[in-house]
Amino acid sequence: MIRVLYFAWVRERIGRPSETVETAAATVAGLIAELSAREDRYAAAFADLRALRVATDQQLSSFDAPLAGVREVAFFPPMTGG
Amino acid sequence: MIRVLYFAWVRERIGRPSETVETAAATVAGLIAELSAREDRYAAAFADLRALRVATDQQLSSFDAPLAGVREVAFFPPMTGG
Amino acid sequence: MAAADIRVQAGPFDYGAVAADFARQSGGAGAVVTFLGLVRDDGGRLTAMEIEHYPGMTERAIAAIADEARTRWSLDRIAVIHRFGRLAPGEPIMMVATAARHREAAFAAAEFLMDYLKSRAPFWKKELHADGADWVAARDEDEAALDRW
Amino acid sequence: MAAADIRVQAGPFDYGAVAADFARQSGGAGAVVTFLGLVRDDGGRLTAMEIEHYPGMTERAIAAIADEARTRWSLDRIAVIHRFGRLAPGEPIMMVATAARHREAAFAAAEFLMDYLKSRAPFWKKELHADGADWVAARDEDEAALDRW
Repeated sequence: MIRVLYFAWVRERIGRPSETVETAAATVAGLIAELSAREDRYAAAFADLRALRVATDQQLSSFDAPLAGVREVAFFPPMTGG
Repeated sequence: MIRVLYFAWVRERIGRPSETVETAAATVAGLIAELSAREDRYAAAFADLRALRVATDQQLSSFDAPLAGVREVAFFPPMTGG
Repeated sequence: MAAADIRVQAGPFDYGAVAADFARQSGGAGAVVTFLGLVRDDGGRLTAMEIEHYPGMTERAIAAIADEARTRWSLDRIAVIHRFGRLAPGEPIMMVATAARHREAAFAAAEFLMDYLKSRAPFWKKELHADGADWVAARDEDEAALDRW
Repeated sequence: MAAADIRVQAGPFDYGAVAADFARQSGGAGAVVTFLGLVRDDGGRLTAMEIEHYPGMTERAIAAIADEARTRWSLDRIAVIHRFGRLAPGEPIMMVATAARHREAAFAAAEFLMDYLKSRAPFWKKELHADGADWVAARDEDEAALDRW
């Protein structure tokens, strides 16, 4: 059970801000593959990983990061604060 | 007839903020030589030119600058504004 | 190490009052630098700006950036305010303030904070126009700016 | 080229109010940077600071520095305030403010103004202590800082 959050155009493309996902994926990339296989809107959101960033448990992370022990994963475009 | 101004410790060492000087000196260095010959307090103020800066007509200048046409010369230590 | 004053809020802030308070509380510091980011009006084309953020991570990310600044420079104070939600053209988006003994540290820390807030704090800007809305794209220069630190 | 607002004055100035006015009048600019210089109290050793300047040349020198900044960066506004006379510990000495479309220009111009004001505007600081007074010596770093521009 992992809580997955989406921000900015990732949220808009997937159509929801967050969801709880039952997954056996070992890494973030594995989770992305599972989600992308689910519905076209996920596949569209995750089509170009260079345009995406990921945080695991609220820390910037990478697509090959392990999911063991992770409770929250967030996907979003490069940040544009300031 | 040149107006000569002194600032900061140069002013304190010479003992006046300004004076009008009758000089035939061709350059700032010539004026310094004339003033230094006048009294010890001038010689003391001008002893180390590396510690001094000069402005001619309110523009930063140099000791070899010509005095022709100059109406105002100012001597002071390196600036410490800001 | 002085605490950083970090605020993430939807409401406006009074830049002049915050800057004045910050300077007043920086007694002993010789140098105060502030940066204020405003919504540009883009020649009247912009209707509003919407800023989304990641509650929880935002505060942690800003605190981590401020901590890093305080290990790099000797600072008397740091303040960061960043808004989210809908903002009108001309409104303040965010500010940082730094206080240090000398100007070099105050300037460097303020620029460091800005560079990292731009690219490492989870905020996303969307520009609303009469004819639609666009997510602001990250600038390559902003990512490149991190390399200098 | 926007005019620079330059003030050389003996009296105090209200940093927060000046900063707020500056930001308000910088409509369209996305970035405002301010620098505030304060009299450090040096752990209570300092009684007062006396700032001498060269009336006439001071204004010309600051205007020339501001002009140079505006040729180097695309700026919406510049303001410089510098006091002279006797100042108490903690009092504001001077401030600069810059407004530009992007933060890089606003920061660079503010640092440029500070570097040049430090070493090229005719001000001299004297520190008054209980046991005497000393003219502040120019720092080698301040002269060296000009080389980066």
